Amino acid sequence: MENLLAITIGAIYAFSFYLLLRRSLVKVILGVLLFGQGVNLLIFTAAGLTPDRGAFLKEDGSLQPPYADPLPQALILTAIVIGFGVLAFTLAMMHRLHRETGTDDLDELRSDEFDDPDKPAP
Amino acid sequence: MNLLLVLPIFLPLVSAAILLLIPSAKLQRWIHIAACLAHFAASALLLCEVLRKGITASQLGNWPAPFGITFVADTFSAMMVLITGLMGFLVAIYSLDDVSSEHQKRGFYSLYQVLLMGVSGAFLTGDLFNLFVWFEVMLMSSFVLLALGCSRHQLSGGVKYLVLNFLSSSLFLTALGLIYSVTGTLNMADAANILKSSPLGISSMSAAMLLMVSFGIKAGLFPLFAWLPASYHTPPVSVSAIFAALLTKVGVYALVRVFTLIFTIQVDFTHDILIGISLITMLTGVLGAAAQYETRKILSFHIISQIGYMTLGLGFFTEAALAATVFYIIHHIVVKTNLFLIAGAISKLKGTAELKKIGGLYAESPWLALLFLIPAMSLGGIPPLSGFFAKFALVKEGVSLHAWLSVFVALAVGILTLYSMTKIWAEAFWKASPNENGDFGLGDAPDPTPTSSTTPSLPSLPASFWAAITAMAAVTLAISSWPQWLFDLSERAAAELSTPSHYIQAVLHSKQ
Amino acid sequence: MAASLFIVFLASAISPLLVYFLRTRASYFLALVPLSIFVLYLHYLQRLHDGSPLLETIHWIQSFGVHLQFRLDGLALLFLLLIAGIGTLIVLYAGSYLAGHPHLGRFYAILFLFMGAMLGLVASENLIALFVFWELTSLSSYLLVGFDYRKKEARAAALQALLVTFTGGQALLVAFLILASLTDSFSFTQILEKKIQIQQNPSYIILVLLVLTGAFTKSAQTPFHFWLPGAMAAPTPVSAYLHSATMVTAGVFLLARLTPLLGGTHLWAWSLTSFGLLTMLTGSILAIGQTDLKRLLAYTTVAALGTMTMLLGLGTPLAAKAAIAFLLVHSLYKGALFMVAGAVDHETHTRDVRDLGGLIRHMPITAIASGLAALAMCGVPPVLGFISKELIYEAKLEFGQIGWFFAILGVIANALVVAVALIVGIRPFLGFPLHTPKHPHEAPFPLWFGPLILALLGLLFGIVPPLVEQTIIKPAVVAVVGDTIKVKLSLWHGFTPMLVLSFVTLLLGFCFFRMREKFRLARETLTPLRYYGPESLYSCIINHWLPSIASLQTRILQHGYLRYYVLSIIAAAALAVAAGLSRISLPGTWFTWRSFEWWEVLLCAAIFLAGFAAILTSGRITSVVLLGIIGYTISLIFALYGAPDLALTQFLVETLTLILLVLVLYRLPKAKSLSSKASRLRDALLSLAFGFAITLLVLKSLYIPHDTKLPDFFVQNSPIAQGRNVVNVILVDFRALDTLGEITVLGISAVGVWAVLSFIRKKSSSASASQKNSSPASFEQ
Amino acid sequence: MNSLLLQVCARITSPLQIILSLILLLRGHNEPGGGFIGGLVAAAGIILYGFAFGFHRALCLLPLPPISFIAIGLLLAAFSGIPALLAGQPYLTGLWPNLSIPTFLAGNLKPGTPLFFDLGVYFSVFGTVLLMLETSTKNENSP
Repeated sequence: MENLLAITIGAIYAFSFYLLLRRSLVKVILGVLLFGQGVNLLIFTAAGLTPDRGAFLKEDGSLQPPYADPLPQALILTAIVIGFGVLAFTLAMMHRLHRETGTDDLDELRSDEFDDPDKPAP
Repeated sequence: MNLLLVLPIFLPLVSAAILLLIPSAKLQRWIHIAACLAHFAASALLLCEVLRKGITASQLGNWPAPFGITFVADTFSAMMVLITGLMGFLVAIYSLDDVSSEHQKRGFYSLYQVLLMGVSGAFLTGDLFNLFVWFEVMLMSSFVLLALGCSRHQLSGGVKYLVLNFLSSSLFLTALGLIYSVTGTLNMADAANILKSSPLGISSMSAAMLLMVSFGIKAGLFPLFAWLPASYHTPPVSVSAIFAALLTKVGVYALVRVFTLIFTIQVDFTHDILIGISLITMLTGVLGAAAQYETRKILSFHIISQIGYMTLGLGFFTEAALAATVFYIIHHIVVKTNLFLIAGAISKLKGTAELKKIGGLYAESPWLALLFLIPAMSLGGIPPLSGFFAKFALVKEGVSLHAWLSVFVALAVGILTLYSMTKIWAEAFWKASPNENGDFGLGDAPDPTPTSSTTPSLPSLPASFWAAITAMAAVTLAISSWPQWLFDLSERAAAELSTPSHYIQAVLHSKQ
Repeated sequence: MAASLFIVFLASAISPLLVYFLRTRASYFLALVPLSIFVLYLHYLQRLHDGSPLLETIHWIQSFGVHLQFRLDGLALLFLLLIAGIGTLIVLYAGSYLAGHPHLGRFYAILFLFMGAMLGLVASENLIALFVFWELTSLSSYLLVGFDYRKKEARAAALQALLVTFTGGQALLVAFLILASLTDSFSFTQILEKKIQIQQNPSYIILVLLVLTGAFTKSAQTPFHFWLPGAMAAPTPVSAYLHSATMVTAGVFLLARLTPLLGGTHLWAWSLTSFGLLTMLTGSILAIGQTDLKRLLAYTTVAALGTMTMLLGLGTPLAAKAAIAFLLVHSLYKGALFMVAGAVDHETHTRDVRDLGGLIRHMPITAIASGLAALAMCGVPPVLGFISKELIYEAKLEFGQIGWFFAILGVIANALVVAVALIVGIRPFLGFPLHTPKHPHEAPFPLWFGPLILALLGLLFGIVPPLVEQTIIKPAVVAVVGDTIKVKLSLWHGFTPMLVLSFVTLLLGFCFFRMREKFRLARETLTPLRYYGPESLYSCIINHWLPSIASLQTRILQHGYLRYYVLSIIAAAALAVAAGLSRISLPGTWFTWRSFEWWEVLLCAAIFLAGFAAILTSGRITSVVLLGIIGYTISLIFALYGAPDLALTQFLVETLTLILLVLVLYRLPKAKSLSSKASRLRDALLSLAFGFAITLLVLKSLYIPHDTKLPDFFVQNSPIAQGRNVVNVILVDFRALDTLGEITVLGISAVGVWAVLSFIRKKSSSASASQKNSSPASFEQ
Repeated sequence: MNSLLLQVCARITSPLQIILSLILLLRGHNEPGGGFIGGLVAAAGIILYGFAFGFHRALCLLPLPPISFIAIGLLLAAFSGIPALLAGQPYLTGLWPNLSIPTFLAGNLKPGTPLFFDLGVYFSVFGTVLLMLETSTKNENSP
């Protein structure tokens, strides 16, 4: 499974990068979302998989190995929550941007940074 | 000690929460200032403590390293926290009259506090994942601070800022996952211990490179800096000033920490790459500034260029070069923040900081002119101001390492930096205001009618502006006049950085 | 030394106040500062005669051995006396010249800053201290040249002077650092002890080149001579002080100072003599065609600086003596003539020599001063200028044939200078009075006092050379040459070749003077040649190359397209990973076979298909749903591999995310296909490349089993933390700080969402101003 | 949205969800659950009520505006580490007073400082979700 997941993770990275490279802000945001999930899955996989056995102690406080490494889980939990916060804010910002400018085409926004809107992209 | 180490994050967090609860704008302002002052005082005490007792660590939750999270202050991080506190306090004063009441209503002060919290946390933590969390705390509040105001430019700059910084964070997490998978630890000192003594070090080289890219984005290295000039000129001045002071420096700090502590097994590879990138960063930054005519844009590009100097010292990777880097960071933070504040004062006086539309400030506001000259000439590296010593220390090390190309680039960039500073000076201060009738020279001969009488329509600057700008100029002058004390600190910091065993010892074997 | 520096800098700080309260009268008080310093060093001169140089050290930067070390030897004292002495006269002069000027206070502030820097420079024993003062002179020169800041030319000239001298300064800094790295010290005396080591080191050549760059830019040697005439945009007192008597001689000072260390080699000798001669000729030839009083003088200054450099290059004791004597003479007469030019300008409001004549009737005292100074410049006996010129010829003729060649070149250049002296110093006062924009009167006392004193001193020293020969010139020459030599000056040496040369010079000079109109015409016809000169190179760099490179680079790097920023970052990351992977030389450690179940394939396939569909579809809601599928699948994977908390969280957050996404995307228009096929292909390839690299990295990391000490510790210690759900215990206890940060991020993001969506924008001026700031039209190029 | 079925549903399930969330919070130390999940579930309860009766009315049920929940949650979490400091131990050290409170659904409860920390998480997550949804839906209505 790890090998399969490794390939899957690579694919998620590739998909999300492809989305991040689009002109439409919506696609970029979807790329952000997907990227975050790819990273989570990477941490989960890279730390090693242990089927079915969560790190829950028995009532007497003992636990026999093998059990799933709880640390990456905690890290991913934190990362998921943080990613959600970032995504929510990004959406809000996009909403506001759309309200102010009426577009989600990032190329139309570049003039805010550089003159020469007519110049073709390099 | 336990207390002092957490105060720099605890105080801003609590004040941020309280500020969210309090509706009264006036009370908010006072709490804001008081909280920043307290943060500054706490960070000053922390530095004193570190200077007295050496590297100190606190095992949060009382779980020994590497299992829990360790907060650790060595001289470098304590210095960084102190400068954060100082800049936080001074920019907070400036912000009182700078941001609109709508900003204040929408949580500006809370966000500002959280920014300070995130930055301080990033400096103090000894845990890689915790570093990521502090990065996010800092970034989240900076996202909001940047977008607050919601003008088209802020938002479109903000989108770029956000997406690129998100990329940085995700690459960081990717690297983190790989590092955990290889070493089974997140504690930096522990990771250093594991990696230095095994082939694992080499096999985690990709992770190291990913970290370099991730921190490089945050620090604003070539070719990853695009988010910075795209966004820094858009928010209110106090926001871009505190950004300029802290954000990129957190990236530099992280680079320094990771590449002096953890990844030092293939210095000829990683650090040589750093040198190359630093040189290009210096050049591209300064050339970017040469193309700009808006004060804050010029200054933004200069941040990038100066970051190159800092990472160059890291790339040299000798004790003296690291000391130069530390000195450079501190000097740069003070000077660059001040320049941003002055740019704000110029906009306040003239309605814009667009160099082609303004002028005449030399006659109208001589004090501002003087206060501008101090940081500007310091940035340009004119002795005996602080920037000269920073560059001097670095170039001296470059000469003794026979890194001629680096020396050449560093000095050439210095010349171009000075050129940019004189551009601002000549355009904003010397040149006559475009609304006056062009060049009517005073002539070589004495002019019977003094023409410098201030026009009555000129708005005056609030006292808070003067206070912040003057205080920062005073700090610059203090560093310039007595550079030795800062060099002492920097050398101490560099000594600790270049012999990580003390740091590792302090983290892994401290009692608490 | 430090005390006098302190006083000067203090004067700089308080002069605006003094001027504010006392107006022009402040100049009398301020003049006391350099005067007292002058007297002080006259006293030191006596002490120097009795004993060794005075040393003084103020510790500054222990880390680098950079201290304010001062060492007053003969060379330093000569310069100190010139700076303080002429400075006194200039301060007086400026008070009258700029009377009523609104910025007189600032003028004095900068002037004293300069004076202090200059005093510190010549007295510094520590090379870095010297450099600090060196750069300070550049900075104050910048501010002074740009004193008429409203004039565009003044600003450009100021920038030019600054950039040229600052660039040279950087070279000098490197030279000093190389010296320090060879000798481990910045102290000149200590470095001097290791002279042989330095001269034998391979970096000696670089060292010399760097030092020469520094000195030549400061002293306006060809090809850096162009900034000096431009600097004439400064008020005349500044020109008289900085650009003739003091700052420009700092380069010569440096060469003199370093001659004992670096001199004595062919490289040193040849580069100094050849550049000196070249500069001498360039300066004098360019001078003769000018019509502006100050520019005429400026170019002869260039010529004089070239002469000094050349003499230092010759390197004999005699040449050093000639150089020092000439330096003294030049400072006296050039200062005087500049002040005269200013006085004339002040009284007539013109500086064009073609408009001036017969001024002796109106300005007799000025005329006397001017005439005497001009005689010194010509080298007519019995003025000191004559003696120095004889010395120069004598020094050259020591070298036989090549010496004669130098001497002939010198005669030509000197003759040109003589002609200029006549044009500037004599001609405007003789002949018929011409109409000038202002009817001239005798200048006020401070305007003629300075030049008169300087001119008279030149005369006095010429008649009674012993006044200076043992007291001032000899100690200075000793400092340059390094051992004691005999210094004897006299007016009459008998009939010698030198006398003949002097006579020829004067004669030729007079001829040139008569031909001055032809020179002016020639200059006008030759003006186009300027386009091939160094000045146009400078302006090309500053005005064309730099801006176009900068804007080209900005267009490439800071183009404003987010996706290309992302592209460059991904490319950098891919490169970084590849570079990292390339370091791993262990073969066969990439892949271990692991079994998998059919449902695992299904899960991965679901992610694949959904992802692939998501990037292909143009429907927003469709792609959101597809991403939702991926999220839920991942949640399932978490659940299957022992992470129920994670699965639950992922599930809830995914749901919440989908709700938010739909809420926001609901109203946006359907996505168009915006990118071209080629760019999509490129993006796809790059994404694939990076995805592949990530897969490799994961496989690689899976190959290495890691230490499980952390999870083991957590499991064992959870009972102490009173919990059985280890993940939760990690979150709230073992790593509670992470969670604290996490909820801060979350809370702040909510505040952000609220703030951004409900922020009410004012349509006030400030908002529109900020819009205007960043409007497209406001960008440069 | 205003279907009667939904309203009845909401009236019944919203309080249940709040209770469920508390159970998740309290048992989180031993079983899957915890402050974050609890907070989300509690917020979901309010959201459900909001879909049925309008967000404004739903928020009126709460004693405080959402932003205050965030602030209080942060304060709770931040201050839960302080007792340890007072006891001379590092920040955020878990302190477990020797008593145990029996609860009906979540087993015996030990009120240590990590519990207060988790409660802080719970509150801030709760406030966060509500604030986000409140703001986004408000904008739905007012163009």
